[in-house]
Amino acid sequence: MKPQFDLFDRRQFFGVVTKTAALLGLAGGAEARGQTTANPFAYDISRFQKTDPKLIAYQEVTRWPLPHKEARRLAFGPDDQLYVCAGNYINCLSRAGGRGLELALAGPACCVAAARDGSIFAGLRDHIEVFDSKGGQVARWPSPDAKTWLTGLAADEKNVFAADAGKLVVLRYDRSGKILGRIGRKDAERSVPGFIVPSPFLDVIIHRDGLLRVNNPGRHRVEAYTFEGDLEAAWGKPSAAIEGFCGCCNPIAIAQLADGRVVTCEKGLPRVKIYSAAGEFESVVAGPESFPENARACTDLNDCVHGGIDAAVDSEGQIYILDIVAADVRVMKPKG
Amino acid sequence: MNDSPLHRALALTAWIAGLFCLLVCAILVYEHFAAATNDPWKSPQLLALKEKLAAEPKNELLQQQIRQLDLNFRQKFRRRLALDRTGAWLLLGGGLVLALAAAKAAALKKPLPLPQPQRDAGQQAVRLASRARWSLAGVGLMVAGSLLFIRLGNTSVLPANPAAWQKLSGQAGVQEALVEDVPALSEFQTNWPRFRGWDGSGVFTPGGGAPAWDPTTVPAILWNSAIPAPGHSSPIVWADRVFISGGTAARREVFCYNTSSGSLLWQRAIENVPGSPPKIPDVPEDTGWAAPTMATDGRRVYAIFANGDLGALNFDGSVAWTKYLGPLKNPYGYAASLAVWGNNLLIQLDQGDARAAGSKLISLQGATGRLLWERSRPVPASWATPIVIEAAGQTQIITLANPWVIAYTLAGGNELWRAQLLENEVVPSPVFAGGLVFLLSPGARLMALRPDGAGDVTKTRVVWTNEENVPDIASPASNGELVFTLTSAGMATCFEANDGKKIWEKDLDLEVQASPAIMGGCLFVLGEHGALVMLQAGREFHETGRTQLPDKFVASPAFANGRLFLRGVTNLYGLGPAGAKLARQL
Amino acid sequence: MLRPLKFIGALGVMLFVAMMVCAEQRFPPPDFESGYRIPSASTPAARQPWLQYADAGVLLAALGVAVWLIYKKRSRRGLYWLSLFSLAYFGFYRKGCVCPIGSPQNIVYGLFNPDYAVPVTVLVFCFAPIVVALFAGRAFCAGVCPQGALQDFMLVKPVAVPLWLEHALSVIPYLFLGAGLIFAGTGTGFVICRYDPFVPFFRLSGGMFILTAGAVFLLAGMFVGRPYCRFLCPYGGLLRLASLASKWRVRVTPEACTQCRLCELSCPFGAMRQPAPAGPDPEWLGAERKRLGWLLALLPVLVVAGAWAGSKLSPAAAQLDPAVALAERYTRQQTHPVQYGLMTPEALSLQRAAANPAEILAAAAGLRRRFDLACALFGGWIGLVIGLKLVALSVRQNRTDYEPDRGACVACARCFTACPNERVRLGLMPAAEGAAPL
Amino acid sequence: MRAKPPVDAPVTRRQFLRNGARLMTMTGLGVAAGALAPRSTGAGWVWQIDPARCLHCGNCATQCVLEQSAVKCVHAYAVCGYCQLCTGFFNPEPNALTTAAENQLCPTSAIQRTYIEDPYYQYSIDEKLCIGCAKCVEGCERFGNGSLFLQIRHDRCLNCNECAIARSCPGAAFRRVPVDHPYLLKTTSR
Repeated sequence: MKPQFDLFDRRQFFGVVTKTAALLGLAGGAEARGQTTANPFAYDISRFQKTDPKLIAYQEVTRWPLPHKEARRLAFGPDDQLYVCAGNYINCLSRAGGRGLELALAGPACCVAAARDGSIFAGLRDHIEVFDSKGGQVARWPSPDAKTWLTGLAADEKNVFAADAGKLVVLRYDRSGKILGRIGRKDAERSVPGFIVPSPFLDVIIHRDGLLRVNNPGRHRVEAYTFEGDLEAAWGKPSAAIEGFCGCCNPIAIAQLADGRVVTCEKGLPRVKIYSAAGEFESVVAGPESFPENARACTDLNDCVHGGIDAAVDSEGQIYILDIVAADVRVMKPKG
Repeated sequence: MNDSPLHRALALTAWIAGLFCLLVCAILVYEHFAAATNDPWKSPQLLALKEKLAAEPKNELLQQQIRQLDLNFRQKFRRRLALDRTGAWLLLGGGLVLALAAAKAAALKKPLPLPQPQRDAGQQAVRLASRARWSLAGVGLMVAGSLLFIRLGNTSVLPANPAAWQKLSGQAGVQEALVEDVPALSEFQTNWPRFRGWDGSGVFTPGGGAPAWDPTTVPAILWNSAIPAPGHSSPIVWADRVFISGGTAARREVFCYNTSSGSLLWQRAIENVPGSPPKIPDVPEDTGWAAPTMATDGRRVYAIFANGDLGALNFDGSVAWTKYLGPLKNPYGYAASLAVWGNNLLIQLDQGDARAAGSKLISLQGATGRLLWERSRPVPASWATPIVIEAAGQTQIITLANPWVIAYTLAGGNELWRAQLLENEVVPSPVFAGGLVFLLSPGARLMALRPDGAGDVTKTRVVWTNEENVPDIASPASNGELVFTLTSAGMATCFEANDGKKIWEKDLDLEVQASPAIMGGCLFVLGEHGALVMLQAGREFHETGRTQLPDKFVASPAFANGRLFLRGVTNLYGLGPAGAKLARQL
Repeated sequence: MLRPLKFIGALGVMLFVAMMVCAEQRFPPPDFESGYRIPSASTPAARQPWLQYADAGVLLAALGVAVWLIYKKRSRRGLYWLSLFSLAYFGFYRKGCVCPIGSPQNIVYGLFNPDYAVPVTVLVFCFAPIVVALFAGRAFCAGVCPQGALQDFMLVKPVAVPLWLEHALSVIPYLFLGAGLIFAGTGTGFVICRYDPFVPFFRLSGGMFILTAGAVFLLAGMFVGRPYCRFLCPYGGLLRLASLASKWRVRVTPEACTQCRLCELSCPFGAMRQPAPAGPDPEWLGAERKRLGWLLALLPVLVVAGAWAGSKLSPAAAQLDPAVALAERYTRQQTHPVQYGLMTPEALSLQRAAANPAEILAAAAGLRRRFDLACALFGGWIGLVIGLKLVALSVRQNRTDYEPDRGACVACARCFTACPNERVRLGLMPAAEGAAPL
Repeated sequence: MRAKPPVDAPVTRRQFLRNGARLMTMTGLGVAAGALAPRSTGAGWVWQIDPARCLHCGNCATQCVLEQSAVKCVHAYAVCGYCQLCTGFFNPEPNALTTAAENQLCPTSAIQRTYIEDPYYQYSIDEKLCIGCAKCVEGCERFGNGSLFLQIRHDRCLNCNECAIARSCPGAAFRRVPVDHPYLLKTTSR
């Protein structure tokens, strides 16, 4: 027989087989073991998660846990009483975190404001309940709309302003619960662009310059309105960089310092910053590195809707930051 | 022998096919490893360019480059996928040809069998066997060797003995995660943690600090609050809170009220339960979605609904966990209430007909909702609530269904004994008093059973049976000395507990759905149309009081810290001795 | 394989629910003025359930046909086509899943995991071939198993594996089976499916490693008949046992064997056995008896030793379980931190562990306890298998005719036509005096 | 010709043993089947991802036995904010809000961005292109409502007995679900 046609010279054949096998085996083995050293699909914002220490103007004094889960907002009332919405309760805390009055509500407490005279306005999902300083219920204002979704409250002697994230409007009530006006609805001839609120974070404060400040997350801006609803000014730009507002919809909460500067809170990259009244970025109160749980809330557990932070300022200019996920309040005071 | 042209041809084909396969393989393998740089998300160039763009965002040229490159890479990627697919098919074809041709070729050259003269078979067999044994030993050693190698290859840093786990898990520890502290039994007894009280017998014995109750004072309504959602479940009470469940096809909720003021503290919907189908099965109106009574272990409250959603809520109304146990096949809708004992949550999920064998009893860990054990039951759908009793030195779970009364151990859910005593649709729940289990076969007979048997005790453990005015809905109540039953037509009957002799009977002319309850020597009977009748729980009939409430009542009463809680169809009522009103106003 | 993650599961669900409790939190989308209607996500249905019953039906039918072909028709050709059909249907159409080879794992997983209800079809796929084997031998291997068909098809030029080696290697399937079952029982995973070398071919895609293994098996299979079936397939092992007790058996010759020994070489799978002398031969007898005694005594020793050694395996074996592996990684991380890449699975799982170590460790602890038991059983099983095989090898067989070994024979029907009597029966050969006994 | 008689006895004994073994095995199988059959569901199971536990690690793109993973990104439109700047669509620092390659997050540009009305945009997934890498999921959930999430698409999934991705899932997010509701979708509250 002719050797070249003897197709099964076993020795040589097995030689070939084993060689190829070994080769592929090595390759495959490497792949099979392959611990992923790098994730090619990583969503990389690591460079924004560190804050330049030079920019940080505040330091943490203390922090204390909240009496209830599912915190949402906090606000300062007269004589530095801190009011916190958590679960179905509104707790009145001293500046040291000591527990005072507790209001139990029928539903989740979404936002709270306290006027000078001590009366407390509690925002439930779709209506406002008014309590006196002892916690006795005074009134329950009717729900303005089925879609209403109150997420921010502010009150002065005459007015109560309620940020309605569901109807994309800030409601202006008088103290008797009558609706005086609707501020910020999209309106071409008044050149009001309208709020864009993809997730339930619309906040309102009464600035000492007599104008309202409302955050417009979808446009990454803070907007200033008169009580009558004219848009006076707006500032802010989208950017993950420290001077801008990150992600799709920030800031989520605002507060003001004694001198009129504005404190802004962001989620996603949880950070609290200070802007001048005119809107120039000034300094950082706390950067993403100080909110690990919160940052994780937006990755591990599905909904950044549930992440997020809120801030309030006491008479001494200390900033109280509510971390919704860590369920604690951090007290920040200016450095030096 | 010389080579036939056919064989040459076949051999040649085989060779070619073989080479072809190798070639394709080579290409695929190459592509596979080339992919590391050819996929859009892995290419270093693209990443570099993007970095650069971040540096100088206005650079048109860069943008152009990126777009071009990105396009190329994505095209390459698609091409590779296409290639892999075609490659696979080509390989398949090649392999096919190779196998066929080679096999044929080999067949052509197959040597004819030509048997050699056989050597001594016996010798051969023996030699073979010994060789085989040795090589087997070899294999054994190799296996052992490789296992040893593997073992040495992966060392473990986890401790071997369970004790060491404790300090390993930094905080409170693993065991805590498994079993948590539970309130003392006395705490359960002073509250009303489940359907018909802590042991399900419908008896409340004041004590443990709970204010006493003078059986002669007719209770007055201290407060009433609207119930936002319908449901037949009875109230349960823990400390200063009353819980009820309510539900509609749209949403199923739990409501928490304050015991002293009756104000609604919170309400929470049980929804988005993992695995629970969005489409809700229908349930007959007169049962509704929230017929099963809730239960609490003093740490959480538990509620189950007719669609099989089970939820555990913390006392502040936040959700601890939820679980979907459905679909529950039940002609009238699922209605058996939850039972708790320690931190075990017991659920009697009887459903379908006996053949379907969908029925089971499950025990969940209260803290986590983890399934502790599950026992399938040979019974059709039933509506009776299980009770947990301490008897014959064991903690037993007594379950009723047609036809079996079955007792399980609390610990492992192992069956202790069973008795074939029940027929029809089993609604009334059993009670345990004075060492006997009293149970009703609806409309047929009242029985007392000694819960100390094993195996089938149908013949051996039934102490007595009585067939006089047997209820079909309301469960019996017993203080250990006497047993009281109440028919839907309002016929109240009193039996001797130890021999079942009837002592007295009286027609209260009421329609009754709620089960009676005993408190402080007084039997409370709640009529469907709002009559609350108080009978002396004694040897002769004596009506100590009667009052009319402005509502319709299906749910059974609940007692705790000196109050009586009634769930009407529209409102929840807190009643107490009239005197207590004053106490409240202070 | 979710069972080990119970606690973590509970945690996950809790957090999930905690997030969902304000399901209202799910925020209403904007109401559009342009009359835009919000679309809903498409959800392509899974494979129709009734098709599974169809699969089971096809399996049963194929088994029936196989038996008929082996015992009635005695037709190699028929079996060949049947196996090609099975290759096409169970292999390339059903992509090798569901297949009996992996099914014992589902059964065991179902027995130890109350949350997993074993589908009826899986029960059928697991039990039907065994029941058939109990009566008619490995008809499944012959004509229904796609893996077997593939190897059989690739068989080009069989070389005889020496019988002693054949015997030695034939225990491996049982060890593989043992491993598969303990990992299924602990809920870790289905290793038998994971390391099935042919399924990737059916899918025309798969990991490089397993594809390579498959290729090696196929190429080896060109010369060593059905290497996987003989030396690895755990289900084959079960069928081997079952067919030892089978009622009917494959016979080479339709009637009396003429001892012509023409069939001797016809079996490519080393299943053909030659006659062994009837009467034990005196000079060996004593020695054999003594040896058998020793081996019988050795059996329990092996089992106990195996169990002891096996229990030592559990720390390593448990690490195949993701939950335990995570606990290990987490604990290591505490002492020797490793920097994992951004958002790599390792890094993310560690984050998860850090969120609630107690749960992770609790899960791992529970699993480790299960593995201690499982591994002890596995070790004992190894001892038992090897011990029994040793005993079996020391029992003298009495065989008068050339006939396939009950266990090893996959009923491929190749040997039939090698027998002159069969050829006569088929009319391929005149009934010459050649057929008369010598 | 060998003498048959001596052989007969053991054969019959073997026969007897065989019958016994067969009987035992049959009963054994019967018992096992009996134990399992009551609980066994005809319908059976399929694999699915629990979006609540997905960690967006990218394994779904690489670990599936299919060349192109059976896992795809799914969009729960009802949860979506229809943002102009969608962090699931744009990379963290887009240099313009256009669909140009340099701004897109998706490596295979499988997300389509279509204008609805000022200022809302619809984002939809082209499943032919999607590789299930979860990059957009991470983007959406980190900043947005988490309306993008991964699901196993059952028109592609082979429903392996052991899911290769499940094995390597760092979040233990895979589980078997009944074949008659094979998806775990994110929804708005009913």
